[in-house]
Amino acid sequence: MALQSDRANGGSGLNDDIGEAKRLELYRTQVTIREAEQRAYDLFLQNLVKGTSHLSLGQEAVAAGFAGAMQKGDLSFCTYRGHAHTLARGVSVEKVLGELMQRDNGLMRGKGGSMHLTSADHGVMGSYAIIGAHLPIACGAAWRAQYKGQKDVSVCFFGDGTTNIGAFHEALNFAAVWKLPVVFVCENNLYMEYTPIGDVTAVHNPAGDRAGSYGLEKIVIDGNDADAVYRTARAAYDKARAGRGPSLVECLTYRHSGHSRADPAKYRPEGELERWKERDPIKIYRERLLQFGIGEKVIEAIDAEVRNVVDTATETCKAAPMPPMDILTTDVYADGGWAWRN
Amino acid sequence: MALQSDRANGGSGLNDDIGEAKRLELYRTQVTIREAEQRAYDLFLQNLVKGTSHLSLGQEAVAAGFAGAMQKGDLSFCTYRGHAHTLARGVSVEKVLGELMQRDNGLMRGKGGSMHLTSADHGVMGSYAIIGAHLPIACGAAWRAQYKGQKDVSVCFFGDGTTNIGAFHEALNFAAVWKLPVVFVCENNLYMEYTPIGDVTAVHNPAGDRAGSYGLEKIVIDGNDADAVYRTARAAYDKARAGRGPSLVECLTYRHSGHSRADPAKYRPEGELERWKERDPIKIYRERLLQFGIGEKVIEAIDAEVRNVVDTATETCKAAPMPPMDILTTDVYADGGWAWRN
Amino acid sequence: MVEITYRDAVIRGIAQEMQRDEDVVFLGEDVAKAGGVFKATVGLYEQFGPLRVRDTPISEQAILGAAMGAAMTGLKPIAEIMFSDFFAVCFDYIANEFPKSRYMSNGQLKCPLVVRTGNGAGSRFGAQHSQSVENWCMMIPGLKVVAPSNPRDVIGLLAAAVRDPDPVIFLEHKSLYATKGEVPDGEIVDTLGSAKIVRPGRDATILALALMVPRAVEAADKLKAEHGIDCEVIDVRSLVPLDTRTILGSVSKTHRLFTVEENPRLCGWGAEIVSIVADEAFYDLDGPPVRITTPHIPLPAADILEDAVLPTPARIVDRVKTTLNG
Amino acid sequence: MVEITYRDAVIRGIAQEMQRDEDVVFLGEDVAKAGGVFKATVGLYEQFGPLRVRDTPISEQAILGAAMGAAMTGLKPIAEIMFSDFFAVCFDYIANEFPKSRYMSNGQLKCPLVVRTGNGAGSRFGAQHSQSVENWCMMIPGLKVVAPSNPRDVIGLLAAAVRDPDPVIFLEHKSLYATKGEVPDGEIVDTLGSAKIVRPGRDATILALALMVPRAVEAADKLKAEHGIDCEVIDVRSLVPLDTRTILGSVSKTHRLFTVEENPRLCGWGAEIVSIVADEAFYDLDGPPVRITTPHIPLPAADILEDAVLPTPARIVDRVKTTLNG
Ligand SMILES: Cc1ncc(C[n+]2csc(CCOP(=O)(O)OP(=O)(O)O)c2C)c(N)n1
Ligand SMILES: Cc1ncc(C[n+]2csc(CCOP(=O)(O)OP(=O)(O)O)c2C)c(N)n1
Ligand SMILES: [Mg+2]
Ligand SMILES: [Mg+2]
Repeated sequence: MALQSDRANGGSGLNDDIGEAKRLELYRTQVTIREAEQRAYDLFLQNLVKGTSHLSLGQEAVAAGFAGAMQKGDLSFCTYRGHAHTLARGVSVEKVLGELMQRDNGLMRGKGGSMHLTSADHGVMGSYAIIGAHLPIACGAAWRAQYKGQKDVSVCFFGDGTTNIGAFHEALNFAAVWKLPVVFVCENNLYMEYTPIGDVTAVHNPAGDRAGSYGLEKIVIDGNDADAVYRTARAAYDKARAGRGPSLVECLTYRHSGHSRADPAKYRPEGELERWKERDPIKIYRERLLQFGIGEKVIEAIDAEVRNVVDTATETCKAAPMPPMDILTTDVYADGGWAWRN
Repeated sequence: MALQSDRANGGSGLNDDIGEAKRLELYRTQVTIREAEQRAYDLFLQNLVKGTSHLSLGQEAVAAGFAGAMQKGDLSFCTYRGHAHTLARGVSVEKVLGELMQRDNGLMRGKGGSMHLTSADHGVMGSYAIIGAHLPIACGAAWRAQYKGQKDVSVCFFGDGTTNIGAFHEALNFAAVWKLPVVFVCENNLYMEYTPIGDVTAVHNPAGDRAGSYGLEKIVIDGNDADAVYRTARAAYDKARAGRGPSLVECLTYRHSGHSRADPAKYRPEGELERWKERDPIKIYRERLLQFGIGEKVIEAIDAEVRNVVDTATETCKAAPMPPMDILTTDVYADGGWAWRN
Repeated sequence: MVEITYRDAVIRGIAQEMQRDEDVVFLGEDVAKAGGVFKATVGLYEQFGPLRVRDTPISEQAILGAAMGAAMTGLKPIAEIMFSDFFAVCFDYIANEFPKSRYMSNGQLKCPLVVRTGNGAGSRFGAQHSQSVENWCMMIPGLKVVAPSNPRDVIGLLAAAVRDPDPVIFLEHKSLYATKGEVPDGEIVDTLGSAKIVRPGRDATILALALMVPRAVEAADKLKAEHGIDCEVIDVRSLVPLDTRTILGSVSKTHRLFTVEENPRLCGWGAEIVSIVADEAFYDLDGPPVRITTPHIPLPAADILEDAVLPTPARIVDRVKTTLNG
Repeated sequence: MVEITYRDAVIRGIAQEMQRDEDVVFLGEDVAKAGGVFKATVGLYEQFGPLRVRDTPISEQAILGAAMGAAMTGLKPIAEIMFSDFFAVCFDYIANEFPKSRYMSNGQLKCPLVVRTGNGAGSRFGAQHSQSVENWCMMIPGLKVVAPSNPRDVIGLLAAAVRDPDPVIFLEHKSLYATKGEVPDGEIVDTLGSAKIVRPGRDATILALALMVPRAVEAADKLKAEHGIDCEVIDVRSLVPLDTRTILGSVSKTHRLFTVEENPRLCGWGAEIVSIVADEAFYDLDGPPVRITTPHIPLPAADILEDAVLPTPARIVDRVKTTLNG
């Protein structure tokens, strides 16, 4: 799939509008996601991650770039494939793995599970497991910002398959008409669950080719290049903060793993995974760092630190207790309880 | 609102691919709708039409043109604003007025009401009152034709406001991907209920500007010129029957009356109604007939015949009994009854 | 005290809350410039301006989703869904999003919003514009559900709903919009979760909601006058929270229970309350608890047919009388 | 006779009907080439080809709408909605379109289709992928609703559903897919609307559905063995049509009623049946009818929490024992 637009001179950019500190941050975020997701997979194989889980292996650059360009107070709205975006906002690996392992130390103490990671303190306003549902919700958060004159941006992540559901259409039109400070990020990883997106979509770029339906610019970028993602994100946030309305960004990327859990992803044509692995976002970004004169040592130190964080988190989670029974009926209602009668 | 495309040399066409017989039919259909709708309004004022009713005064050319180009066996899917499309398929004025007056001689004996006119025998496969619901349903009927190798086309009518609801998006993508023999007809009458469509829509042509999202051609036509409508319909049906998939047609038109019942339509800017009345489809079509050498006498004879039909139907309906109580619980299930238990 | 319509009570109720709190905003289809299809929001746009009273596209999912996102982040939105039947096109928000996000997030997220809607039959609109959907909402854990029967309750319960920190479904009955009732001057604020004994009695308890309340009262008056049967009529008002205390208290006094429901028969609020009473007050009951409902069919459009399916005072009288007299 | 899984029974049931009737077609997300996310449709694409077994976009409204349009005009579609929770994004078809078009058209339109879906909890998927939504469907007039508890019933009831001329909601329980049971060779066709006494007994009637059936049976065995209480367990199987004859017959014999429901507490099928029994068989009851349900909360994800909320054999035993022993 060729890039159709590379808006901000992203992929190959040698200019240094990003800078070393941000680049190291983007790298660290990607590696953190990679290591944590890989660990989640290992833990799943050990039957320590229960329920389902949807990894973003291979899609790290999207999460890192969009989160990296955010300011404190900006809001993320994620899907079930939300570990990456949650980690990218600075939520600890321990809290995420704890939730996947359904332990009491998890982000939501096991009540939500892997598909619903939420950390309001970090601006992660929930992960939503019904396809499309969070696009209108992100509009609402953006409406609040607009109404109150607050300057935060709401950023909503979803997949290619999501562009075919009704809520996508309603949200995009709504956001455009109300000129809301919301950024819609479509991670086009070529598949819905097991079905190639092209088999079920009337256009080539499921998001990009539909931007015109909402009076928006077509933006399709290399989702495996964190710099390209970061620059695009920055531009979209600037536009939103300036009161110039929403953006719809399609990021071309690929998931290295199956859709969820034990999916062996046999539906993929031979060689596809390998081709995409050559464009592994972390590989690309390592090279970028070297290109910008950041030494191997620095990179390896980050790698080691991250691995250490993930290892420690794993041990903490393994040792963490299961959630206690008394949280079963808490927080159904705002009074803390669940009473539907007197 | 200017025409953006006039695909088939419609509006001003002097060529005679249509012919006298079809032209007289198109005229008769339009006048029948006009007279029947006007009568429905009068009867409403006399409190003889109960519930709600949504007139198509001013929009007759769309109904006449699309129905006029259909073959027997083609299927119509309508909205609550469906009297016009029902009459255009040849359903009797009596059956329609009877249903509006909630009499036993009505199309559905008063069980459905004005918003749900259905005459399966005439190919009117229901009128749907939940915005957008019938677009996917029309896809299903078209799928059946495709699967069975049958040559009928499913034609689905809806308003401008309907283009903003999720089901529109899902149906259009679905129809395009499956290449279904379905024609989507958007009657853009500039308003949803009371709100101008431009206030709530991100693009200028609510349907036309979205065709690209489904890989379809943008088709926006003069909906007040029955010839233009007829020619567009014919082309779309031909395409569908040839297995070349769906079309989305936006017809620019205007309703002379309010949205429903007693709506005085005060939200319309001064002069707008008057300007559109100058482009009254029936006025336009009378001139067209004269232009093609059809005499005043012929026209007046049709007018008189139609008036007579509507008068007679009115009297029959006034004299018709109310529905009997024993139909209350019939036809919930296919066994004719309503038993949910043994 | 002033006599106003149920419709005007909606306007006054919304205005009262918007005046009190700048975070209260209102959105829906044709609600702003046009004042709503039931004219139940006339003047709000003029009074509170285009930033607080907003017309939307025909996009029910966007309406409820936007309300939720705004509620999560600091506003107190009131969203209108024109007809309650349209809950079906945005049911994901009602069933899966509003009521679950607080729980799933272990209390991190909140959802303080109100969904107002025109509910119920009597307008000859047919099967897709006439439904009573209280059970569609009552069955979902995490929602609150109220349905006022008179103008005073409209204002008081609406205020309570707007001030409530949880998602509240507010069911206005279309056939009550034109009815009138007295309301006190000044601010009115009621509490969710309290039923009201609108007519005390000793022989049987009749529970009713919304449009069924005046019908139950009329039936009770007739039952007293013509048959010497003294019924206690309770306006349930709030299905969640449910005032089981008042209901069980009444049954323990009258020993007989009737519910009068407009919704179709299966799995209605009547079934829930009957089950509660049958379980918890079985030995208080002197005879079978009886549900009087609309039959389990789609609603017909014709006036004469529609009038025949909803519970009427005559049907209530008949059913109570026959049941009690054996 | 052969022992197969509930999952394979779904495949065999669909194949049986597709083989019989060319008008039976099947559509859904990831159902064709990939064989379904629960692997409950593996091989159908290969057997019946790309025209009869079709993958769709993520467009639940389009799936159900297309099924309806096809059904109206001559096909007999089976549509899959992957998880029953997603009924909320296409609820208009379930609540307003399928069940009303025949009535509104006074019998002119028909809607012979089946919606299959993965229902129920036990997979640790959390609140939006684990619900039991039988009451979402039972409450809507015009639908039929079935929920098989074992492989044989899967095939037989699916065949009955496909051959039925009305819209049928077919609820497969996700936690049963891997369970096994014996099925006879050859064609299996059951009838809708018949409950099954799976364990006869004299002391109390226990009604259960789907995953709750094996749990109720296990509880009944324990109650007999350990407490000498002899329960009759009925697999309700079909909520609409409802086999009230079998249910009332059992209660008239045992004089006690328990329902075991997976769905949250309010307005469930248990409430409906309890209300029917309380009304029509009040004097047969020797004590309060009791509903054993999941509490009225969203479902938690963690295994340890999820296991604690669904009715278990132990909870059933405990509740029945305490109730009967005073
Ligand atoms: C309304 C709804 N339909 C179907 C599903 C099941 N489902 C979960 S993920 C998924 C695929 C989504 O594809 P895409 O949007 O491309 O996101 P990706 O998983 O590739 O990140 C589907 C169909 C769902 N969760 N919600
Ligand atoms: C889902 C849904 N939302 C809202 C309505 C109420 N409603 C009925 S007609 C209408 C306006 C429709 O506008 P448009 O599609 O332009 O058709 P028109 O009435 O102009 O023919 C609205 C909002 C409805 N029937 N269904
Ligand atoms: Mg994808
Ligand atoms: Mg319109």
